Amino acid sequence: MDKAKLKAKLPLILLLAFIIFTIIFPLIVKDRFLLSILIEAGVMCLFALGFAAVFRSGQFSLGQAAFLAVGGYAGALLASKAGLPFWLSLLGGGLSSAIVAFLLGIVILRMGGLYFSIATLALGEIAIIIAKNWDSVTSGMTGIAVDAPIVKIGELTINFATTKLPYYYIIVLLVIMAALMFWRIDRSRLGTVVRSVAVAPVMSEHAGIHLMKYRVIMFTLAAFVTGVAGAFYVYYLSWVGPPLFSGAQSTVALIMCVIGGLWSAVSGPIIGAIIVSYFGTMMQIHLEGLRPLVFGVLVIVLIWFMPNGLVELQYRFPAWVKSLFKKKGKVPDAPA
Amino acid sequence: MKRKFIYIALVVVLVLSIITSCAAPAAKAPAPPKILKIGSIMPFSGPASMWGESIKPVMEIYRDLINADGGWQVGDDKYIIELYFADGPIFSVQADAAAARTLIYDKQVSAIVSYFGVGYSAVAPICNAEKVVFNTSTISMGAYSASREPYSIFGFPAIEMSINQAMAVMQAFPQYKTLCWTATKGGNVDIEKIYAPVDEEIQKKYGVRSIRLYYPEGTTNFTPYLIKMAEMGAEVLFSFGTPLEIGLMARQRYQLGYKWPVAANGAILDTKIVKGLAGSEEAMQNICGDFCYPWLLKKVQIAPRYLDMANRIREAYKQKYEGKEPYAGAFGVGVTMMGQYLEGVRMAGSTDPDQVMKVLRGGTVETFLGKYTLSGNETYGSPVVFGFPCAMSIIKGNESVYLNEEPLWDVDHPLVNVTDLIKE
Amino acid sequence: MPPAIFIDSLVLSSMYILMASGLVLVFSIMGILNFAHGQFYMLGAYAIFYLFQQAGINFFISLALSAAIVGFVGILIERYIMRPIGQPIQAVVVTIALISVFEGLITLIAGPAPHSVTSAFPGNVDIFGVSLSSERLATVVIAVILIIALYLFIQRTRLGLALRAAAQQPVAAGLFGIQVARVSTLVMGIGCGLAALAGGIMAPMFYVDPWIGGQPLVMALLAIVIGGMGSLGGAVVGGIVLGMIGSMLAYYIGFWSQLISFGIVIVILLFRPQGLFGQSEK
Amino acid sequence: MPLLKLDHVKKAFGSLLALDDIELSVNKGEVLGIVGPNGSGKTTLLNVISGYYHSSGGEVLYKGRKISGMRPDQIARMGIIRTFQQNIVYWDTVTLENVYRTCYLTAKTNYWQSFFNTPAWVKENKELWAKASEIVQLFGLGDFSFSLAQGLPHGKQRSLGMAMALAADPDVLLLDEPLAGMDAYEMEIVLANIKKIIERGVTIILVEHNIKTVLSLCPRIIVLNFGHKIADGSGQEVLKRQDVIEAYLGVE
Repeated sequence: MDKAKLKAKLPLILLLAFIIFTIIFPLIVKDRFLLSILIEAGVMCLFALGFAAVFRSGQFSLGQAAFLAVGGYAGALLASKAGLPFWLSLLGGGLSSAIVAFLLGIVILRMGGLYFSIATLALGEIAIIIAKNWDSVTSGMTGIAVDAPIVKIGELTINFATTKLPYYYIIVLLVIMAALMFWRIDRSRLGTVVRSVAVAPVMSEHAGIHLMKYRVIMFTLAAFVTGVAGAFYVYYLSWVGPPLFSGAQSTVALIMCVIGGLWSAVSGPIIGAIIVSYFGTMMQIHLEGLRPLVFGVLVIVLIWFMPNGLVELQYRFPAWVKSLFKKKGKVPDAPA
Repeated sequence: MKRKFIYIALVVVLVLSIITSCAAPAAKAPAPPKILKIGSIMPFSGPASMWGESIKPVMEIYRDLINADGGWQVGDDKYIIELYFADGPIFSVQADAAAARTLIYDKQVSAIVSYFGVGYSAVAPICNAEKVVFNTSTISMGAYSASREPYSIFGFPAIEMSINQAMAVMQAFPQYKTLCWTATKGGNVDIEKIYAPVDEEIQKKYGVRSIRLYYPEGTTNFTPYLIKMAEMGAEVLFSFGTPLEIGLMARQRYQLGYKWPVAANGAILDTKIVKGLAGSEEAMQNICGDFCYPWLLKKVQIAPRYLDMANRIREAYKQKYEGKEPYAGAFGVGVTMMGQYLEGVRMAGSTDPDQVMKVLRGGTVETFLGKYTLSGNETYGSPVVFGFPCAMSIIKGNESVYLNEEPLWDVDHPLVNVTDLIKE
Repeated sequence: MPPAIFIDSLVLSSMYILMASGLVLVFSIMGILNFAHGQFYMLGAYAIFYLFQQAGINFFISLALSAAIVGFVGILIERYIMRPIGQPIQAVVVTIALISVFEGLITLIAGPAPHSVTSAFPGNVDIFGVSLSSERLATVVIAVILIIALYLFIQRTRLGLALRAAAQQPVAAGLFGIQVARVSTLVMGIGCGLAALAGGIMAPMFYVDPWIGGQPLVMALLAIVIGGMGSLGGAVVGGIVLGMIGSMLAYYIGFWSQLISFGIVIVILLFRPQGLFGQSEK
Repeated sequence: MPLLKLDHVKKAFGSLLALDDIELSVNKGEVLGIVGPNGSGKTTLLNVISGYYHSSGGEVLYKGRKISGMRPDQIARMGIIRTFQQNIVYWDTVTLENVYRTCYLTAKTNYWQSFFNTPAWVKENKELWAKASEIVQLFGLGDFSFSLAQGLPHGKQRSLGMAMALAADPDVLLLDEPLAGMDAYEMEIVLANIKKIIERGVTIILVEHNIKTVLSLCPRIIVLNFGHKIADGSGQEVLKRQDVIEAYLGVE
């Protein structure tokens, strides 16, 4: 086989290897704490993917956590009040979040740039105030408890309360599905159009692109994914309440996207989300009071050296390795 | 060149941190014969970290003193106690849950005590799934259900206590008849749900009228709310806010020319901070708050071994921290909630969580604060009233004066003159 | 309406205006939203705590010193962190990271416990038979003087002219010999100094802890959106509107005023997507 | 029936009347030059036609249909494409893709086909790229196909702007000062390109400051001054008129 072909296939092979690795990983490493971090990282992956999708349509949303909340509450209500099964509640969470996003989007996406950001910030706060005070639906601060699903497949009964492994596989599946969707969008005509809208709105509009349509599409899609993530997260924690969805999470999503690399639609947010949630939790456990300082400094340092995010490493790392070997050859030459 | 070194350093740091974090659970010390592991989720980062930082050392001293005595007697065995702390900044559910998981999965604790964050409902399922006793405060509300959570107990009756405290304050100031409960709406405590039902009872029993006013979260400027309260006829404020909010409320009330008492809920009232926030000697008059040194009170009966231990803890603390007195609230939440679990283990004669819970549910245990009776009810929380001292301190002049609790529901003893209560 | 409420709304307004004008200045020149603006407020409050409370320096001198120190910190950050990074989104993330850096650093230095600052203007004064806190009155007076001074600086001085030019036409300003990079460094300093002043005058009235910056930032963000991004007048109007809501409306409708202050932003943006005083894009 | 008709179009900014009662009709295949001193409302006129501004009064008719009040993208999809005075390009990508993106306007397959990469889309996509590449070559940008559009020299960016407009297969092309800020060499290329477009039979409205260029390209010229149309006719006719000369001399 020729080298060029192999090289072209390399990313695909690496991706497949990575997916297989994620699938067998919990079977080899039986660390339940790590598993729980990975599950939360998965939720954050979906969240960051949604955030990146909105961002890449040229809008900077500071209230994405509100869609996590809408999805979470919808999922919890569908599960506990309507008694829907797990899968349908996830879907319901995503759909209701998407509907809310669509209705809000056609109104607030008219605002440009920073006005939109701050409007979403305000909406996020309003969502939390509503969640806290709409007792008849959200039960205020008490929140809604969600029973862990019990799935029966033939003879096999999986009780989600006793084992967290199913959650891991479900979130991996969800992340792969969302990643595939956003990857396809990014590579297809829709993605190109959305990028055009983001980088040169006036130009795009005069080239026949209806700005609002594409902004709303991306906002709604992102909200759908975020809503599914919210519903899943609520199932995983088996409870939903207002403190879950603080506005600060939206800025965390931004940090994740930038650390991973904003100019890649899929790999950047996913890498960023995994890195930030893993090290964030590790710092919380090991550093305690020092955590904010170390976290902040690390973020700044990372951005300083890799302003385009960790995805940049795929170009930088091979070049770096090469330069290391080159230098070694050069050193004896230098004195001469 | 320079950049390269920084990259190398960065990669090394990343790799090292991955290794250490993965290796941490694996590298366990060889276990000595009998060990009882207790975990505690406390805020060590974020705005509440001062409470975690001041409670932690007191709990550690208590652990050290028990271990110095050869361990905790359970049946025929003596257990060495190991105490693990995890950071749970009280406003982050995710962080609380992560803290609970690391305590349970990595440290393999058999109980989590003294937790008071907002993530109760996220932590409880983790504990209950792993049969870890979870001792929390009734203030960390959530969707509690006795059937789903057989291993949750509410060892710190913050809510029950606050009703008693409010009544104590009303009786310390008999000239006032209107009590204004105030809190952030949708904050930690839903005062509407919990206290509205007792309004009538309070009115009947003490002739005290209750009114309510809420303010938004994060409020530092209480002026509009205080003026509104005054118009509603408030004479005593009972706040569920943080000490910061109490102090600011007291100060702004004084600036507006109101002299009402401002009372605070909870064991987290550090008088020094409140005094500072109130701004001046006059402004801080009539601030009432919890004070968890019940041995200072005449009325409270504390088991001798606990009184003894309390004094030893205070001694050790003073030695360790240059003569400073340990933070009073640490006896209220930290050490007492740890003690309740230890009492449960002693009484059950085993560390088996089922046995411990059998003893604790509806059982009566001795603590640093006196005798506790935990409810066996399937209802929310644990109305602990018998013997719970609920000491209030009221700032008068330069010193604080203490008065005893006056339980609302069960024991009906008359209020003792405030000045008689301080032991000489 | 009780007169105390009126003074109270002025106090809140002046805090929001000082915060918002700093934020607007930085935004209009550098094109980025400084999310760590609230932390400069916090730094200013701590500076007052150390200078005025601990060292016993005169209140006004320590106010000036705190503005200078925090402004210098802002300049350092602009010069050595933001400018090398360059790209706006990355710079925004840096400001978000700076929030935890400052909070963590101050926690490390001063501890997590809150501190209080003695009032520089204790007691009450009687005006037309109404007893008002002299501390609050003084705060309002200082804030008004500061806002007027800022206005004069921007409208009447050469430097102010350079600022306005750089804000409106960075490229053209560059051609006319205004060093935009230097101006943005300066503006970062002024913006951070303003935040520090706001923190400084509010510190004796409220309290000082490492987390006090969050609320003022959110209010300043709302204020600049209500007023219209990029205009100081807008920041003033936005600050006054929010101050009124935070105090007067709070007096009439209680805690729902918070919902109103978020809601009003959305309502205003729906009818005027560029804020009350913002320039329309078209 | 004229292709494009402006009927008493007014545009006011506050109290300033940028366009006052403009009457204009353009026939299919016509090349119309709009000249006038600075601030006379030339660009405003283009903005009103292309939908960037809503007219304050009167209406714009295209093929007998009222288009004033429509969104720019609707107008663009009807076949009226404009270029910009400033250099606006998609800065995130290369020259070729800039043109390719505008080709989308003519694509027949829908987004779903693109999402699932159906054979129809693959086939059309190839055609679109070929078309883009052809237009890029036409405008002499072939050497820059794969360099970032943002980094192109000024003249090339202007050519790119026109290439992008042409890629949308316009019926009416509105050119807003295509020659502004160019050196003589670049100007020559752009002029050649405009001539190429004219040869394709596209209706063109050219706004230009440089009256010589307009004369060389446009058989018909209108002159604007302070928002009024003061002349309409062939180049020779227009230049003879006293008010036109005054308008020009008065400013320059």
